[in-house]
Amino acid sequence: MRQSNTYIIVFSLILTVVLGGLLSGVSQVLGPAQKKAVDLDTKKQILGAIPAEKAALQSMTPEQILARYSEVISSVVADYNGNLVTTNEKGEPIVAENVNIEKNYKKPVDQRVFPVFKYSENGEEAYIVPTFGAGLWDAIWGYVAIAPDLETIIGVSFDHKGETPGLGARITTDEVQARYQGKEMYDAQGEFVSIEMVKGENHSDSELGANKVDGMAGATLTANGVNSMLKNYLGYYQSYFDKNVRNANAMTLNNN
Amino acid sequence: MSKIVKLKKGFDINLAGKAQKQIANTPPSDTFAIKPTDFVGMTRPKLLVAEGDSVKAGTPVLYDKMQENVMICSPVSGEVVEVKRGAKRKLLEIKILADKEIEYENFQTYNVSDIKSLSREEATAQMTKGGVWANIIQRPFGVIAKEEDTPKSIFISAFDTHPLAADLAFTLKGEEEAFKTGIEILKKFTEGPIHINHDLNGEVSSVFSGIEGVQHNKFSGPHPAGNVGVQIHHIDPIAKGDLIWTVSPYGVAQIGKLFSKGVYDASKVIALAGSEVTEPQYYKTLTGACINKMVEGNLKQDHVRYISGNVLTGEKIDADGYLGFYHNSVVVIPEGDFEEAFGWILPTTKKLSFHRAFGLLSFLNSSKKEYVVNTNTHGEKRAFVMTGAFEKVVPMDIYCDYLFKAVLSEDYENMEALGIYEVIEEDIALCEFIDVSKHDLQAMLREGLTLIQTS
Amino acid sequence: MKFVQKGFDKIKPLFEKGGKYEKLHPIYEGHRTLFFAPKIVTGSKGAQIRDGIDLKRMMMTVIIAMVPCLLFGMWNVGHQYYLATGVDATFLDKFLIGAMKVVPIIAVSYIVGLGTEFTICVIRQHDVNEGFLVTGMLIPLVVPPTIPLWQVGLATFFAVLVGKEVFGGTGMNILNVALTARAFLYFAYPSQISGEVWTYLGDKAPVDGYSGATSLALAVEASNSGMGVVDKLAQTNTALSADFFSLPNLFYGFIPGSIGETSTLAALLGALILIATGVGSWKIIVSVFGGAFLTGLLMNQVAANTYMEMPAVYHLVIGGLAFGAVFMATDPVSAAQTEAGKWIYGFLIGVLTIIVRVLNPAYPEGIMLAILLMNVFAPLIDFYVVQANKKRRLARATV
Amino acid sequence: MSTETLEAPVVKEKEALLSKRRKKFVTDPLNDDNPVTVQVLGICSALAVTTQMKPTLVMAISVTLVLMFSNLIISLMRNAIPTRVRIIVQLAVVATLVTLVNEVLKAYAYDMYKELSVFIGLIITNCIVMGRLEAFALGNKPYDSMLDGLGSGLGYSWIILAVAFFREIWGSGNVFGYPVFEAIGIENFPTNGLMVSPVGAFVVLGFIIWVQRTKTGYVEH
Amino acid sequence: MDLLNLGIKSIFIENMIFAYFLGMCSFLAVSKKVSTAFGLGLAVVFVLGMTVPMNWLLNEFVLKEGALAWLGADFATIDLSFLRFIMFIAIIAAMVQLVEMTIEKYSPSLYGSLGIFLPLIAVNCAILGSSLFMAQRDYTIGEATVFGFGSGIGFFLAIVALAAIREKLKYSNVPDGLKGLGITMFITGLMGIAFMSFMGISI
Repeated sequence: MRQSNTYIIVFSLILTVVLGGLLSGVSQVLGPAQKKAVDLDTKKQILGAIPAEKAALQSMTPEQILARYSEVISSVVADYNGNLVTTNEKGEPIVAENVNIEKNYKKPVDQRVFPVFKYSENGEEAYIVPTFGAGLWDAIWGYVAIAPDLETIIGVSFDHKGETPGLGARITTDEVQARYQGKEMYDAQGEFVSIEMVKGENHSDSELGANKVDGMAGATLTANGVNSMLKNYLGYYQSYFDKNVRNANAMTLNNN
Repeated sequence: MSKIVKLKKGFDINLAGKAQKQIANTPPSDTFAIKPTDFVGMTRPKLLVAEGDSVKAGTPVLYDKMQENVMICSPVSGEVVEVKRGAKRKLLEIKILADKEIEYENFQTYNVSDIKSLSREEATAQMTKGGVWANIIQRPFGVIAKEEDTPKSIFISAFDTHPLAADLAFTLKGEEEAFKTGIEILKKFTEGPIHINHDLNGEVSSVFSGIEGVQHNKFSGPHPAGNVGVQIHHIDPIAKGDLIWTVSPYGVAQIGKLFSKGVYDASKVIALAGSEVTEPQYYKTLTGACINKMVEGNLKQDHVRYISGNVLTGEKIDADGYLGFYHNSVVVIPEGDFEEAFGWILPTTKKLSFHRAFGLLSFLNSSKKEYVVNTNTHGEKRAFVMTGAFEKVVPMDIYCDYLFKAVLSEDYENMEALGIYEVIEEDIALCEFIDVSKHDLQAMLREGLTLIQTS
Repeated sequence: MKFVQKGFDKIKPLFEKGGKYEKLHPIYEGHRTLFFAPKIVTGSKGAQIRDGIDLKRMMMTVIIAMVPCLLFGMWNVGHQYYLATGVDATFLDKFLIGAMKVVPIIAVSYIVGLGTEFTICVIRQHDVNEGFLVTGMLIPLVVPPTIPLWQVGLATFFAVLVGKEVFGGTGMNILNVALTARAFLYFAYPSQISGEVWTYLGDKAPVDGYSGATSLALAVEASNSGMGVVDKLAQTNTALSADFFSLPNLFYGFIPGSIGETSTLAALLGALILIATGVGSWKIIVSVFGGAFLTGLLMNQVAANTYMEMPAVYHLVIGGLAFGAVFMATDPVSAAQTEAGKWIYGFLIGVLTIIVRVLNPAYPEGIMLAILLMNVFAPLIDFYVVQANKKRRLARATV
Repeated sequence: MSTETLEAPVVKEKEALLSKRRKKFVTDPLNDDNPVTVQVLGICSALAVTTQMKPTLVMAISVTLVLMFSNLIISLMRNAIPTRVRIIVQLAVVATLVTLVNEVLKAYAYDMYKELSVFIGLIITNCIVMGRLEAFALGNKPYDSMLDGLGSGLGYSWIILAVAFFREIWGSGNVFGYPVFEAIGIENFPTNGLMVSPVGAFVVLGFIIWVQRTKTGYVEH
Repeated sequence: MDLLNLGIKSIFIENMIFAYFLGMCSFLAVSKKVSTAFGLGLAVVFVLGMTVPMNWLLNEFVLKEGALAWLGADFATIDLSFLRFIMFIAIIAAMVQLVEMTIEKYSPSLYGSLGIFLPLIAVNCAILGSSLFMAQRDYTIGEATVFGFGSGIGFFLAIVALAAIREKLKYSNVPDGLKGLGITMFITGLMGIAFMSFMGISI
């Protein structure tokens, strides 16, 4: 009886229905919580680019973080030419927080979209932009907070998939990220040069100047990856800054 | 038909104390012994005599319960004076005090034409009863052949390349007829050829040259070119299921004499050699003879080792020990049981070595230089390190390292696949000699052979 | 010598069965056999005489072959030190400062290694093996002079324990033990051994324009910036000496690098000793060089980056290729053990070395990883070589 | 997979909830019959996540839960499952449970969800789970099966937690992310990169097996 | 070029065994002899090469968020990715069954050598793992195929090399507590070190 084909088919059907139902039920129930979790994760990363905020994040509950985010961040999305976009090619609205930088990275540069997160808190302002690139082994990414002068770096937060622990992986440490604070991405002549991490460690400040940061011993190749990531992405955002910030008249940040 | 095989691999060990080609004039030994341990694979010897029995030359003394027809016979006539047993009552020696004149058991005699018409069964019966069957060794395994088997060919090596080996042509002088008769008898046992293998660079002795109806092959190269196992490998290799018989030239002659003279004639010419012998030369004696008469007063010093057989495959015996059944030489070399200060590093040209590692300068000596080598192992036993050196001293297409490892891990399938059927102890004796990690490889191989044989 | 012998005899009962230090017998035996070849004689059946060789002597041969590299390395550490600090110095000065730096590394390697080995021998009650004699010397030669001593110790401990003893000791290991130590350092503490500054400077600052980078690190750097490797080498350290990284200098080894592996010449001297004594397989040495050179030529044809365009002959003299080929690849335990296998094994080491060098910007030193990788595959190569032998035997049977 | 068939003895009177026999279900796998070190099961998913203790703990809890409940469910259905599609049914049940775990993590512990990535999914093919279902749940009562699952889960958990402990402390100088070396005053503890790489996992597990088997005297032939 | 890169990466750098510990159970259990390891390895290459693209299709057209858009605009918002595990494992089990039946029918000799391993493979973590990685990394169909075969070949190389090493070690004095699993762990670790040479190679 237990081995008959009919029994097996009926049994399988019942099992499929029960398990499938169970799973879709659960997925329905948990759906909102999951969306919130993804949202929170992105927002934490964005806020983390501001050193002061990063310190505060540690002791905040998810709700506080989300509240804080909507309080201090407003976001827009620009295209490669610096024009603001609100819908994708299918006509659906684009939300800056939902832009997947990694997927965008796979497209040709001029078809990517570039989210900008504007931070303002008690008169302090910053533009936070996402960056993405290839490290030594695998992807690296991060957020860079730029002061309203559009030159000075307020802070960065980097992350990586598979850099060498103790070497390239040091880009996630506060100590290395702090090196970027206050550096400038324009040289004395006013040319865009991005910020370069040099080879070798323990250079003096005078040696480094405003456009360079101290390197990580033994991790020159990861540093090279970071350098080209910054150069690329900070470069991409120049047209946005030109069109929308430097020409202040075009400022139309839609409050989120 | 005949083949010429030139071998490169191998190593000639040139020892001091080669036997002069003269036969000593020494009174014959008083006592003789049959040692069941001489016969490889004889696990359950059954004794046919007791202490006090008198025997004739050719009287059966024992047989193996696994092979009941094959008799091991007394080499002399006399009285059984002692049956020596070891641990677990293992039969070690049956000592016989010899009469002045040897009395022989009588067996049927045949003339040349009789032998032609002799059937295989009759021949077998006479040989097994007459104590000469044990001369026929079967490959694989190197054990006494079974009467009912038919080998695909029979091999006889007419030269011996072992260090200090007796010159076969010299020891067999005058046995031409007996040898010829022996070959005629052997022809009855195989459909295939009988191979007689000569030294390419030596003169072919009259003992072997006149033999017809057999295949004469020539071999050149360092030891073990004279080993019959090596010769088989190059002429008629053994695969699983194959059987080949090998007989020593002496054995062939002994078989011949059993038929032509009707007696079990155990007399043989042996070499007494080695660096510690004052006058190394040949002796006319009998199988199983006590060596005391030969070595007495003939040594340079007395802290020595007496070896029945040769230095590579032989057996340690006492000063009053007995010559082994298959052996035709006794070698005396110094014992090496002393510590040598920094012996593992000091440069020397005196230590014979196949290797040329630091300080082992023997390769600088002329190849004619004769060495005095003692029994020291020159190092302790170590884990098996594969150096690839074995491949250089075994002129066969066999990966000895792997074979030994297969034996160690009792891996039957691999032992078979790696060619364990093609070798016995003597073929890999050089490996044991040159082994850096000082393992007893011959014993190891025998364990493997026994495993396969009994599985 | 008699009195040493007596001394040993006197304390012998302590270490024998029932003695106070019975458990420490391997240590006693290990020392006694260092002074005296033991008085063991052959057994009663089988070969009654044995070859004059033993494992100690074989290991010693390898150590002696390493002496040119060691001495040159000591001198070169000093040489680089004085070059970098811009001070003139005599031969002896250079040698002394090198010795001061190198001898402690050797000492740590031997003390830790032998300590580990002895401890395990006591625990497992087996004889002390001489395998570490060679390993203990190899480890110092493949690390940079700037290595912290505790790292040498830890790496040695790891290599002896995990690389060798867990397999049952000398002769059983699968990876070359010294390279295991080096790889351990490489992956565990990469910042000290990544090849950027490998010159011992003491507390002095280098002179202007001095780069302590190794030739390999420079090659990678040149390749990354699209500059010709030879040009890059020619421009580096010209302030100190016009032909600092010239081909002859690379060959002689007057360059920064691991202590023992800068000089191709010294390694070749070692190769001569190893080949003459038959302790090292000439097949492996030749095929490593051959594989590397041919791959270098092939890369010249591909020429996708400037490293690939570097003349193939440079590959043979930069980095540790020669040292690795001569002393590491030939380790009989971890190499291929069949003669046919040795050709394949060596050749692939050469090929992989160059591939890792020119294609893998992360690891400038290809030879170490190439040898380790081929160590892993050596048993497989042997397996198929032996398999072919078995097939030949089988084919014969069916004829 | 071992083929033990622990047919429940015919016990009529009610057995204590944690009788001696039942206790053994839980304690045996901890040491003498550890699924990882003795039975050589479940190593796949055991090692990948063990660079740090936090994700390892999550993994351990997940595996234990999946083990318990899959054992329970299969045991409940053991008389209804057609033998021919037994494996598929088991896989389906396990996959469902694992999906549940995955969804819950995604909703409430997103960091962990990201960190564990595909390895939660791979619990499905963890041989311990299938092994226990085949060897135990198919032939035993639900409550016993659940205890058996708990025991195997705990046995698995302590091993991977031990591996993670050593890898995290030597590889990052932390325990559960807490910098212990800094806390006791050792600044700049030189972290060992090999411990963070997969090699570290193999070596550490090798040592744990060595110690554990030496203690229990278990020898594999 | 990208595909070649991915192939090399999946064989050597992101080796299923040495980088992700996947397929360890069969890796440890079926590596005592080279001949059997060879058989299992081949079977894994085969099954991985089939199932990863299959699962790709399933993921692309059924499971992914918005994957059902081809059914009509109404379906475009459906996200069935919570069914990923169960569907993937079902496909794998079915494929293994199918492969087994096909081989049995058309090549009995191949079946003789691979047959016994196929049932083992359904629960081999490397198979499911590859499919999950494929989904997570958003590979294209070409990448998925290369990745599937590459991972299989990586597993194959690893298990055959391990088997050869274990055959070599058959005679060795391994401490009791380490025999079998323990020593294999160490070997695998050391092999992992050797495989690290490829980390970072890009063509």
